[in-house]
Amino acid sequence: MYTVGASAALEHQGRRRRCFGLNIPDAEAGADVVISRLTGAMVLVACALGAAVPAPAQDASAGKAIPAAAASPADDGNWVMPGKDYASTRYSAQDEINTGNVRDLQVAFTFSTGVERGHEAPPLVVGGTMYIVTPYPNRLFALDLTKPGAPLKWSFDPKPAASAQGVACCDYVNRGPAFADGRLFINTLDGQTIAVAAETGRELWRTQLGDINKGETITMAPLVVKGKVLVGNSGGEFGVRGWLTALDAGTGTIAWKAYSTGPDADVLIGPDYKPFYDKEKGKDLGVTSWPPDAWTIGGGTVWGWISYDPELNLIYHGTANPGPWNPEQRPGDNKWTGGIFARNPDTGQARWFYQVVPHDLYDHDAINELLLLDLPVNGAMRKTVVRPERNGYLYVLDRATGEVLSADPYAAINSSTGVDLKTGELAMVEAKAPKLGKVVRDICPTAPGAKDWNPSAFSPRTGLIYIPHMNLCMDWQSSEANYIAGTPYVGAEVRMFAGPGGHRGELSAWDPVKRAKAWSVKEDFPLWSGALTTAGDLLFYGTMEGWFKALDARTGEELWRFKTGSGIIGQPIAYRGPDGHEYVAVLSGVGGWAGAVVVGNLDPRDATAAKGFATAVADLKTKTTKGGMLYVFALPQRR
Amino acid sequence: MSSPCRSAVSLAALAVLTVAACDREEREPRGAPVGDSGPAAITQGTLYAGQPSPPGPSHREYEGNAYHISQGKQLYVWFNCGTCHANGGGDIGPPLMDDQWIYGGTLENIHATILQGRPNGMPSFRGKIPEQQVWEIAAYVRSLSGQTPKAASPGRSDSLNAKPDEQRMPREEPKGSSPGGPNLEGRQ
Amino acid sequence: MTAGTDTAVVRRDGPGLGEAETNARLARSWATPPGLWGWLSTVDHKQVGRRYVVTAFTFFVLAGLLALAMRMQLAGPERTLLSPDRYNQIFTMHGTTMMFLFAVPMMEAFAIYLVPLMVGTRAIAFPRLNAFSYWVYLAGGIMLWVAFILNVGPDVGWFSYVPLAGPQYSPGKRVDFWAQMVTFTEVAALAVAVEIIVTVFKQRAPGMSLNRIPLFVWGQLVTSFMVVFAMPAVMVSSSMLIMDRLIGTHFFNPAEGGDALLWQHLFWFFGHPEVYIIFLPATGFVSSILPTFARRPIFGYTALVLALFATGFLGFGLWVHHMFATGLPHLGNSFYTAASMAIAIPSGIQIFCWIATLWDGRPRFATPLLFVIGFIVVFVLGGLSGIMLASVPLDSQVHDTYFVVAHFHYVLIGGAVFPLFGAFYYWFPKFTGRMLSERVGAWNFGLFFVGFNLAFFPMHILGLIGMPRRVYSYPAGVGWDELNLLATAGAVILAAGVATFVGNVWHSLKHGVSAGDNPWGAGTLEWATSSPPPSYNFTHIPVVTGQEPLWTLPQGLPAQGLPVVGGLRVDQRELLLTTVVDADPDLREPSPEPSIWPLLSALAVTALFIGSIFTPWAVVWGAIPLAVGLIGWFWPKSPPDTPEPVID
Amino acid sequence: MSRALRIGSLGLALCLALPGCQGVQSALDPAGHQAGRIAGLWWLFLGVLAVVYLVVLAGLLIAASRPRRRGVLPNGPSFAREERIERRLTGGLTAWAVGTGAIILTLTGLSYAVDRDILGLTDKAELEIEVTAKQWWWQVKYNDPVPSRSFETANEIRLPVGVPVRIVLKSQDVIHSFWVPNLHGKTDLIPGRVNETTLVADREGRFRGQCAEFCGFQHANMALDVVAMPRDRFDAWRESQLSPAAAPADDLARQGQQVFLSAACVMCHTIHGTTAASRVGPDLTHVASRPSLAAGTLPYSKGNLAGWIADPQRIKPGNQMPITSLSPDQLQGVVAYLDSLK
Repeated sequence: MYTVGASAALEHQGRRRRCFGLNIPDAEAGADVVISRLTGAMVLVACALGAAVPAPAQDASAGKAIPAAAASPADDGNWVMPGKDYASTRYSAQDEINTGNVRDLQVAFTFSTGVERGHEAPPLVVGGTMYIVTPYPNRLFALDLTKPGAPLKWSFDPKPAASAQGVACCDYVNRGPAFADGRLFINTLDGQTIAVAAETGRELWRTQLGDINKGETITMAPLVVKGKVLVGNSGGEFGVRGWLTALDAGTGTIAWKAYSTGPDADVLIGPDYKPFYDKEKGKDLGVTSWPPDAWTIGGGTVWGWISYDPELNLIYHGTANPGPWNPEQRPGDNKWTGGIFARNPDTGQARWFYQVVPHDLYDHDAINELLLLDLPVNGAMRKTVVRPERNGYLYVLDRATGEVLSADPYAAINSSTGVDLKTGELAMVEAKAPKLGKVVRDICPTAPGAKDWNPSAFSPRTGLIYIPHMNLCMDWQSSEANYIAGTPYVGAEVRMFAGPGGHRGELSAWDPVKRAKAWSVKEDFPLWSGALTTAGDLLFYGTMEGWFKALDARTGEELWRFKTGSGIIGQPIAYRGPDGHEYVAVLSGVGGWAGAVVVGNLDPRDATAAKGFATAVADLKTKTTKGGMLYVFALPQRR
Repeated sequence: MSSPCRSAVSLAALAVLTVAACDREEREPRGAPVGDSGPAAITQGTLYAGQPSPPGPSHREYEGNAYHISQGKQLYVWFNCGTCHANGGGDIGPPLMDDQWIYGGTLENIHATILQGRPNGMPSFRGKIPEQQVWEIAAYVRSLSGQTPKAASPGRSDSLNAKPDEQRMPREEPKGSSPGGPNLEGRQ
Repeated sequence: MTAGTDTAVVRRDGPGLGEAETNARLARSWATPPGLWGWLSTVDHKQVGRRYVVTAFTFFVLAGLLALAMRMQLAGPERTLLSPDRYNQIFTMHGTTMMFLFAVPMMEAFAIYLVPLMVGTRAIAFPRLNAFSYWVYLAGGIMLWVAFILNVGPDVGWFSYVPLAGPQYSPGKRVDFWAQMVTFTEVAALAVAVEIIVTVFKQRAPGMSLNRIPLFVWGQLVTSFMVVFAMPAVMVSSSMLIMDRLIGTHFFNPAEGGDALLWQHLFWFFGHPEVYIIFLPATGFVSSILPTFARRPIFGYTALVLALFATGFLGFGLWVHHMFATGLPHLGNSFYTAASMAIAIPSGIQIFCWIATLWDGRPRFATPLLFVIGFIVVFVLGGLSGIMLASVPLDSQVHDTYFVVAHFHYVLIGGAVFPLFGAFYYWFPKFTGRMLSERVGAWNFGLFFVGFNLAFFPMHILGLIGMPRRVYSYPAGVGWDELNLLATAGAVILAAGVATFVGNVWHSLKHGVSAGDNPWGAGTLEWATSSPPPSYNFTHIPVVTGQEPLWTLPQGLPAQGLPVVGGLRVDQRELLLTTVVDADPDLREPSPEPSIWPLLSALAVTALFIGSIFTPWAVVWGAIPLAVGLIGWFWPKSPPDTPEPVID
Repeated sequence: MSRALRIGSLGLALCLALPGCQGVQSALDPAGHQAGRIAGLWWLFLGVLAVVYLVVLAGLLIAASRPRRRGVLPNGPSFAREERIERRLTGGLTAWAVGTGAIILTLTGLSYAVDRDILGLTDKAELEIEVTAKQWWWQVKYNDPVPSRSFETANEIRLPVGVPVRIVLKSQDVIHSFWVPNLHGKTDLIPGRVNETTLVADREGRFRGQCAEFCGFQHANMALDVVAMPRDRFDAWRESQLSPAAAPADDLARQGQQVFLSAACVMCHTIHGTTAASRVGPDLTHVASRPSLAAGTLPYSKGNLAGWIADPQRIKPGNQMPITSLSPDQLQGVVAYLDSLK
């Protein structure tokens, strides 16, 4: 057991920066010890680096946002989890590629995945190996970065059930693998979690978690926390019951499973549960806030991002929309859907919960990324979790208590008027509430939200959060949904269109301290790719037409762009290669809900195709085609 | 009154011509049983060993009948066809209003696809949907791409206006791949 | 050609022509060509009127047979004579045919035939339009019935409420045929309404000032104005319906901003006045028959005319009482309660005047008068149950039940069909020159009256004890069985009554007693000419000196003793136009010759309307033959080459 | 006059002699406050208007049959209008018009008064029931502030006696009309609109309601049962409805449940406690506790249930329940299972 008591308070330019004490728990296996030690070391390095990094002068007066230190160790050049670190910053400390030289960026190598569906995953890089997981059929490739051209080291084919394609709501995507202790963990579309030896590609174990006949799939990227693989299901559009489960990383046995609906015992709400708001308190709200039995098919899946604060020993995850979409079929608050849980990773017991969208009206899953940042709020530094929410507000919550510290709109909103910080209630606009058998027009944001799953990035250098998001509005008509197991359970017809201004996508740089946009860049198509920011003060993201772009992280000025073979909906990463140089990698392959019109060859004459998304991006068919290709970029001098 | 009768008769004849095919208007809630649609009745490709087999009989009693197609449209919604295929534009499942038929576009092919399911995600509804309703749904699916007579195809629904209604859909001419070798291009 | 004051001089004879020569020349000028061509191209209002009568009566019999079929189905509980599909088509066809193809056209038929005669003119205004209206009406009726026979009959009620009648819940073309039938008949009705208004305003015989216009003509005039204001509402709504169904508009789609209740408002804005459109001409029948058989001028002429106007205005202010159950605001409902109740006052005044006329007269109980007495007995009961329906609470219980069925059959059969049969017996001699049998007439009345009351009175009770309308079947044991059987029995007797009438007509056409000009000793102008009247109606245009011109003649003088005006051409079709208020001679106006173009135009319209059931392009392509038809119709003719007009 | 009287009295006699007025679906046998007020108004209207009618008939009879003083004139009619008679008749007309107006005014006032009285009940509702009309049955939802205490049933409404109940009326297809004559007049259910009515039962009993607006094929067989019961029994019923469906008790029912869940039944129906949760057809969780089947078409019995499942298109042609091809064994099982869902 290591206790790194580096509780040093470092003074720098009149500003306090703290490296918090990090409590590394008992390691259960030898490999864990190594990792723990490594992590501990990284924390130390991070603290040191944090002190060394010159802070921008303009932030001298105000307090500045920093990542939760315990959750964001120093960059070792690897990229071991999709969010880069437990704080989900997607920030790389590599600075070889910077604003000065980025215009010289070139392709270093490519790799075709052989799959033509939406590639939402980031590659992972551990040591000298890059790991890529494809959309269904969820093949896993290991590329040897030490060799020229990064040849295939091994590949692994989990052979998931083909029928699972029929119950994947929004393309057969996969949002990435996870690495820990020499193991890679992937989820397959047909509901399995599989552990593979990172070195050889040998299957270690596989656990069937979801049942496609109930509509359950798994598309999320697992997160490994303290020897447990955290996995949640997808299928909120199929009347599944959402859950998050922890599997033993070594054996694949289920350690705990927390449902998002139902009795407290199933939700793992016990004596530790201390929510901030009264509306989250009460016995068995997961049952009583639903019509009878509706919670058994009530959604609340956990298909998005999980963050982890080692200091508080809490994981944070969201729960998705309640099912069906038609809200009139499920009167009540529909606990515990559409909210954020803080749980103890060891037991799964809930610590707090905040329901972002009680009685969700618009399919606003609350599963987006959760950035763990320490922020000055009203003069005091607070440990917060920051979430650009689907409903168009950027929420800042106290991550210890679940109190909402602020909620500011970052996109066009007309369906709600704001969040009451005293009660945590979101004030909805009655005129925009869906009504059975009536088309409610011009609702902003849409069902996929102002921003969907595609994660933001945070740069401690600029103090800005880079949010790739959308600018769409929709017409919505509720209809009665029929539950037939294995078929969608939706009850809404939606058609979407460009929001105010006519552009459909936007990348906003948000200053969480000033609670305002620093700058933003408009994009023609909705942004469905993740963002990456680096210490070279660069911001990388991709567009659905296939452009991969580098922007000046401070000004938003576009410095470089490259046209990839297909639209980009993946998550770019940056790593330090075995040769010591910095690389930027991204998967190109259009798809997902936004790209369904291309990958499904949908007919956009039907405004409700792809739940309304197809028509909104009908011209995408003329801009890009299907593909599945890894692009890795580097500066030219290396060659 | 012979001349008025004559005029009445000629007018009537005109009307008869205009409303020809009144099979369209029958409302037989039981639905007529349609012959075998098992594996023997359909092909999924356009390649035949030897001489091409003659096509099976056409089932106008379903796809020429406004009531059956309309029932099919209702069932299409009730049985969640529309949640995968949208209003024909496709979503999880492929679009049904275009000119491509992955597993064949005849009424029998569609009937078989609904009953048997298809490997890449189409669930099997065998035993779940009674025979006559499957025919009705299949007939409606054909109306989505204008394969059924215009006068029998549904008009707009009392709901969100997603697309031109079936009776105004231009008839899509299925391409050479139909009745459909498994042309998996872009489809499940 | 302005008629100088000299032409308006009252005189007995034409300058150079004898009576026989005048008649011969007039007959030549106003002749309809012989043969089929003439039959197709005629513009004679009497021929067209007769066709209207025969056609509308045919539809009456057909719709009556449908009613019998329904009563057979409902004779007992849970009978399976008719499938629900067939039953729904039948009750829809019954209502539609009775309202659109029988009642209104029949009233128009009498107007077309009688109004020119009663106002003393040679022809109806716009005679070609008149012929056109008949062809259009005939085509609409045939279209609907052919569709019905081919199992494409509408099945959503004569009111065709959306969304049931909309594209989603009424697949196929059944409702479209209904909607286009509405367009056909309303085009016809509007045309006739315009003709009647112009005829009454501009073609009255000299001296027939407003206060001398026969009450029948007043009734038809008010009705025509009601048609002009009410019919467009239903044409618009049925066109909206067909557009919703064919080209996907959203007038009635609540999801996309339309409204299902919009249909009801539009439909009843037409539908309620429709009742008065049927009823007011019938009051004209009554006001014509009563004085003749009471042998006394009508009592309360002014009150009756004012009652007509009051009814005509109020009739447009009550439509919401058909919609009390739809959940409209209560204050609004209260207004319509008051308006619906208020219309009882003019009706009450009319009833009083009629009874008073009878009271003070010396009645002769011929068949027409029997039917008028039957009318009062039945109609008053229907009117009183109408007062109940005007009350929101009572309506909430009896609305859409058999009580309402009973009510409106009492009002419509009582208020329109009884007077109509009276009118048949009354004017049959004028139409045909032969009398109907009085003895059979008494049987006809007896069977009709007893059968009617037996059929419809029990329905009041059925409604009160819970039986809703438009059901193809009902369960045993709710207590509706016996009354339904009774109603069916009544329906059979009623049908026997109608059959008696048909038999009477059939027999009398061949073997009836010859009638003479004025068999009843009536006082209005139509009796001042021969039976049936000549193509030119009157040899000389009469001059009117009172409400009943024939009764104001010196005693013992035949109708030919009427004062007349001269100065109209006899070698061409020419009319005398008079001023609106005082009917002073004003203008001489040519009247059109027979033409085939109205028929061809009607056929073009028919093609357009039927085509547009199937494709909106029919409106575009159908406009071409229609344009050709209209160009032919209105092709300017050079003035006739007769330098010396021959006048009478 | 005599004929009309005869007809009137015949009608009344019939009404009283037959089970007519005292019916389960009769507006003249009120069992609720509103229906009572309306029936009272009805008898009042009937009385007043009957007198009016009799006066008219009497006038007509006398006018037609009174002895005449004048002889027949040569040319028929008399043209001489006697001023005296004209004046008298005009006076009569004026009196008649004024009288008619007065009666109309009185009746209108009475109607308003009853209308207001009925509406007064709207605010006093203690219970909310949402009724959704579908072709051709009634979906009935008992709402509760606690969502999990709401439940659904079909084609039956149970009410506690003496408690005003708000009925929220919706439609998802065409226009229907909700009518329980023994309790209240009708209110339409219109797609795109939400209507409300209030019911209160003054006495226990089972009443029949029926759709009163033409709604297609099976408008005739779209009825519902309204059962008014004492508060305690109502509460007990409510609790029982809240529980999920009983688990099948014997092998036959177990087999029936399997058939239900794997055959076409599951595509349309809900049975709480199982995976059947479709909303096309009625909720069957407690189907065996209902008084009737197929929207009041058949009284509930095992035999009727079997007959209904075997061939619903014979009993209710055109209704949305299809003919399923269950084997006799399967049918027996399904019937046994459904019959166990009390």
